[in-house]
Amino acid sequence: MKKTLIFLFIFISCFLFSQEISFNIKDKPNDDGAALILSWDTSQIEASKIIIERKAPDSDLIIITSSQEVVGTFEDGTDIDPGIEYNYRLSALDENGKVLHIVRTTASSSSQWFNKKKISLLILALLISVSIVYYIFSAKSGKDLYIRKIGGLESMDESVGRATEMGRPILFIPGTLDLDDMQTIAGLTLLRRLAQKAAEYDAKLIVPVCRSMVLSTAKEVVKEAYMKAGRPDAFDPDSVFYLTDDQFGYVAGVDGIIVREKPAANFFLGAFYAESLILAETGFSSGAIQTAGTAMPSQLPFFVVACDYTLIGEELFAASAYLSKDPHQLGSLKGQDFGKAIFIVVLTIGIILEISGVHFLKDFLALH
Amino acid sequence: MKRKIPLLITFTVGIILIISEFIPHKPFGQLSGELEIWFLIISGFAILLGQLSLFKVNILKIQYKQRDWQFYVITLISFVVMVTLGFLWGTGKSAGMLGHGEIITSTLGHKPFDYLFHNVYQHLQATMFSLLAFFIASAAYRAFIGRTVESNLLLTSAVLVMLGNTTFGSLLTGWLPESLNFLHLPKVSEFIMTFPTTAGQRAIMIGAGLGIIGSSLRIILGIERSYLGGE
Amino acid sequence: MRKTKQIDRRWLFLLIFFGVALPLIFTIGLPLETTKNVHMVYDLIDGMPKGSRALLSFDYDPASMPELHPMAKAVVKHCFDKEINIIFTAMWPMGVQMADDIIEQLKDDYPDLKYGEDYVNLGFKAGGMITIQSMGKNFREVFPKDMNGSSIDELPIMEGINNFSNIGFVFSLSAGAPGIKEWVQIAHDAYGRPTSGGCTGVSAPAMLPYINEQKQLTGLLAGLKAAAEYETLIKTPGSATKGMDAQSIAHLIIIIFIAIGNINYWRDRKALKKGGK
Amino acid sequence: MEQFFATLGIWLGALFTFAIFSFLYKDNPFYKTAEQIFVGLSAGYWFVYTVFSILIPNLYDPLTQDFSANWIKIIPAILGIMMLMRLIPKTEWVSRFPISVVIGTTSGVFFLRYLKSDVLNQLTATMINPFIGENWVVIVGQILLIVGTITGVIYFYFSKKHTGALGVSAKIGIYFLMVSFGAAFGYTAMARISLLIGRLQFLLGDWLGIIQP
Repeated sequence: MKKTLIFLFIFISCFLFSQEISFNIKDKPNDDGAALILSWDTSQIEASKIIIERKAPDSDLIIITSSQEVVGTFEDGTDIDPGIEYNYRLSALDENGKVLHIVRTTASSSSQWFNKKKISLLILALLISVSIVYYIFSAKSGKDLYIRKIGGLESMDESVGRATEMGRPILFIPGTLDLDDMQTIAGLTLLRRLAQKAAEYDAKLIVPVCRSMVLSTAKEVVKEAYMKAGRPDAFDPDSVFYLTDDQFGYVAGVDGIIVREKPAANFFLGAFYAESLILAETGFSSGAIQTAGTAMPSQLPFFVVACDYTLIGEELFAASAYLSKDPHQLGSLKGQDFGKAIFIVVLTIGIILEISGVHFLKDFLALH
Repeated sequence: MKRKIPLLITFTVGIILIISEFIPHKPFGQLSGELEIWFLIISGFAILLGQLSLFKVNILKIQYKQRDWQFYVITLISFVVMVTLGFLWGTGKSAGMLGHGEIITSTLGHKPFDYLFHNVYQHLQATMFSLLAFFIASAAYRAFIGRTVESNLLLTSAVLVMLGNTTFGSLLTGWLPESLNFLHLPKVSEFIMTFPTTAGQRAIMIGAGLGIIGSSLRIILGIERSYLGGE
Repeated sequence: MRKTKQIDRRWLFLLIFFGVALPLIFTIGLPLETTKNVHMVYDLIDGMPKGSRALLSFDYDPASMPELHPMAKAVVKHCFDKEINIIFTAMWPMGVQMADDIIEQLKDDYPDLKYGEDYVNLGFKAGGMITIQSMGKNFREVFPKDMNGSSIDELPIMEGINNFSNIGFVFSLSAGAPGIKEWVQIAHDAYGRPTSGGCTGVSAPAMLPYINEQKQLTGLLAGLKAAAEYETLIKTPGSATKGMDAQSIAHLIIIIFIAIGNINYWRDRKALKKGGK
Repeated sequence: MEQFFATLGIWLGALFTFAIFSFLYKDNPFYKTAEQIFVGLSAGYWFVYTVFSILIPNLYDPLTQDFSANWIKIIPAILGIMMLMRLIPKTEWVSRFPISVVIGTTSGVFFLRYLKSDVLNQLTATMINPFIGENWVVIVGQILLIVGTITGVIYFYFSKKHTGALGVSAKIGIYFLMVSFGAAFGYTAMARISLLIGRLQFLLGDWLGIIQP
C-alpha cells in the first residue's frame, strides 16, 4: 500500500513538474549506435545535484552519472546497444539530498552507415587517390614523365664504388621503427637498389636491424637483390642481422660496428628518433660518406647538419621512383604532385575567403 | 599462389580499413583497433626470430674466433641472464614461473629482473642518450660554417634560437627600449620558432604526408611489392 | 669539400662536460623570463575551477626524465595547489613509475591529499591511439581498475567519468609516440577537451603547429627551460631552475665554438686566395 | 642487505655511465663490454617484456578467460606462428601471409591518418587571415608562415623542372626549410644538454653526494 502511494506521489509530481525540468535524449549521430546524448535543464527549480539512472530491459536500474551543473549534457556510452529501448530517470536533489523532482523518458540509439562529418576527408581521399591512379595508368600507357633531380641519391653509386675501392663494407640502417611505419618500407625499397649495386660491384653490405619483422623482410629484400644481380652465391644471410629492440641498445651496437668495421659508406634511410645524431656523428668520425633520409621532421635537422647527403621528407618516398624510373612509381609521384597543387589552390582560396570574412570552406574542411 | 594471395590480402585489408573510417556501423568502426592488436601479437611472435638471429650471429663469431670474440660471449651471457631472471620471477606485478620470489626480492629491494633493469639497463640507456649533448656540440662546431646562403640561414637561425633559449640572450638585449622589444633575443627566438619554423615543418609534413599516402596506395594496389621479396 | 683545420672535438667534449658539471655544483642563479606558450599552460590550469578533474598522462620513460620530470613535478604541484583532482594514466609502460615517483616526491608537502579522492593512478595501458580512442567511448572499459587493482567504481574521484566529457583538461607529458599528438587528435580533435602537454625539446618544433587558432594544443611546455619558467610562475624554484645555469654555460660554449669554426674558415679562405694565385 | 644492494646498484650505474662516456675519447674494452652487455640485456628485456606485456594480456588472457568472446584472437596467433615458419627454409614463403596482413593494415591506417593529420589539418591550420594580429610583428610572422608553407610545398614538387617562377619559389622554400632546421637544431641543443645534466645529477648527487639530488 505504502509503495503504491509513493509511486503515485512520484508519478503525480513527475506529471506536475515535468514542464519545469527539461530532460532530452538524442541518439549520438555518426556513430555505431553505442552512445546517447543526454541533456537537461533544471534552471527552473533550485536543485543542487542531479542523478541520472538508466534501466535496460531485463536488468536493474543503474546510476549513469551525477552532476552539479544546472544545465548540462552527458554522453552515455556505457553498454548501449543499438535498437534497444532504455528507460532513463533523472532525479533532481536539493542540497540535503532530498529528491525534488523526477523525470522519466525513454530512448534508443541507432547506428549509422556513413559518418557525415567525414565528407571533406572522403572528398580529399578520393581526389588524391583518383589522380594518383590516373597518372599511374597514363604513365603505363607510355606517357613520358619528368622527375627533378634528387640530390642525395647521386651518392649511391659513388658510395658503392668507394666501398669497393677501399675494400670496406657499406652500412645500411632501415630506421628504428617496425614494419608498421611507411618510412621503414620506403627504406627497404631503397635497400633493394643498394643491395643490387653492392652485389654487382662485389661490395660487402652490413644491415643491422632492431625489429624482428624488419629482419625477415630485409633478408628477403637483400636476397632477392643478389639474385637479380645474378650473384645468389655472394649473398651472406648473416649480413642482415638483429641486434636488439631497444633504441639505445641498438645504437650502442651500431656505434660499435661503425668504429670497428669502419664502413666506407653509411645509409640511414627510414624512421629515426634521437639516435639519428649519435649515428651520424659516430659515422662522421669514422670517415664514411653518409646518406640519410627520413620523414621525421624532428630528426631532419641533425641529418642535414651531420650527413653528406639528406633526403628530406617526401624525397625519401620519391627516391625509389627516381632510381628505378619505373612508370608506375613516376605516375604515382605525379599524382602526389597533383595533390600538392590541390593543396596550394585550396589554401589560396581559403585564405582569400578568410580575409573576406567567409569561413565556410575552413569550417567544412575542419569537420572530420 | 605464393605471391598472388599475399597481394590480395594486402589489398583487401587495406581497402577495408580505409572504408571503415567512414562507416561507424559495427563491425567497421572497431576494425583498425583490432588489427593493430593483431600487429602487436604477430610482432610478439616474430620477436623470437630476432632473438634467434642474435644468438646465431654471436655464436658464429665465437665459433670462428673472430676478432674480439670474447666480448660476444658477454652479449650471450647478459641476454640469457636477463631472460632467465625474467621468466623465473617475473617483472613488476607479473609473476614468473617460480612466483614472485619474495625472499630474493626483499634482499635485492627489487625483483632480480627489475634490479638489473633499474641499475644497469636504465643507466646504460640514459648515458647513451646523453652522448647527444656532446655530439650536438661537435656537429654544430663542424657544420655551422657560413659557406652558402643556405648554410648561413641554418647557422644564423640556430645561433639566434640558442641565444634566445638561455639567460644570456635576455641579458644581451634586455636594455632595448619598449619600442624595439621585438628585437629582444628571446622574442626573436620565439618568432623564429613560431612562424618560419612552423612553415618549414608544415611543408615537410605535407610533403611527407603525401608521400606516405602515395606509397600506401601503391602498396594496396599491389604496385609496390618489394616488401614481399623473391619472385 | 675542402676541410678547414679543426680543433680535435674531444677538447670540446671535455669543455661541455665541465661546463655542465660546475654550475650544478656552484649555483649561479641567472635570471629567467617566461614565454607565451608556458603562460598559456599556466593560465589553463590556473583558470580551472576548484575540484575539477584533470587527466595527466605520463607518456615517457627514464630516458627523458631529466627534461620531463621537473615539469611534471611543477604541473602536478600547481594542480594540487589549485585543488584540481588528478587522474594519472600512462601510455608508456614506464610512465607508471614516473607518475608514482612524482607523487612520492610531493606527498610530504601535501599531507591532506587522499588517494582515490584527490588523485588516482590508473596505470599503464598499451595501444596508444586506439586506447585513447576507446577511452573517449568508454573510459571504464579501458581502465576498469586502478594501479592497485581496486575497481574504479569505488573511487570517488572517478564518479561520473565515463568518457572525456567530465574531464577538465588533458595534459600529456610526452617523449614521443604515443604522446601529445595522439591526445590532441582524440581528446581535442574528436572530443573537444582542452588539451595541453609537455614534451622534450626535440619534439617541440613538431608540436608547435598544433598551437593554433583552433587551440588543438593549449600551450606547450618544451624542455627544461619551460620547466624552469613554470617553476618561476608557481614561485617554487626547483631542479629545472638550477639546470638552466648549466644550460646557459653549455650553450655559450657551443656558440663560441661555432664562432671559432667560422673564423678559422674565413682565415683559411683568405690565406688560400692570397697564396693560391 | 637491501641497503647493500641499493648501494651496489648506484655503483653499477656509475660504472656503466663512465664506460659509455669513455667512448667519447675512443673505442676501448670498457665501452665494448658495456656495449655488449647493453645489447644482450636489452634484447633480453624486450623479449621478456613482449611476453609479459603483449602476448599474455592481448592473447593468452583473452583466450583463456573468455574464449567465446575472443575467439577471433586465434587468427593473429596463427599468423604469428606462420611468421615463425621462416625458420625452416622450405616453408619460408608462408611468412608472407602475416607480413601482407601487417603491411595492408599499415597502408590502410597510414593512408587516412596522414591525410587527416598531415594534410587536411595543416591545410586548415594555414588557412588564416594573416592581417589579423595583435601587432605588426605577428602580421609579418603570419605572412611568412603562409609564404613559407606554400614555397616549402613547392620545393617538394617533383614532376616539373625547378626553373623560372617555380625555381624561385622552390629556392625560397628551401630557405625556409633551412631556417627551420637551424632553429630546430638550436632549440634541441637545450634538450640534449638536459640529458647530460640528468646524468651529472646522478653522478654528483646519488653517487658522490656532492649536490642535493
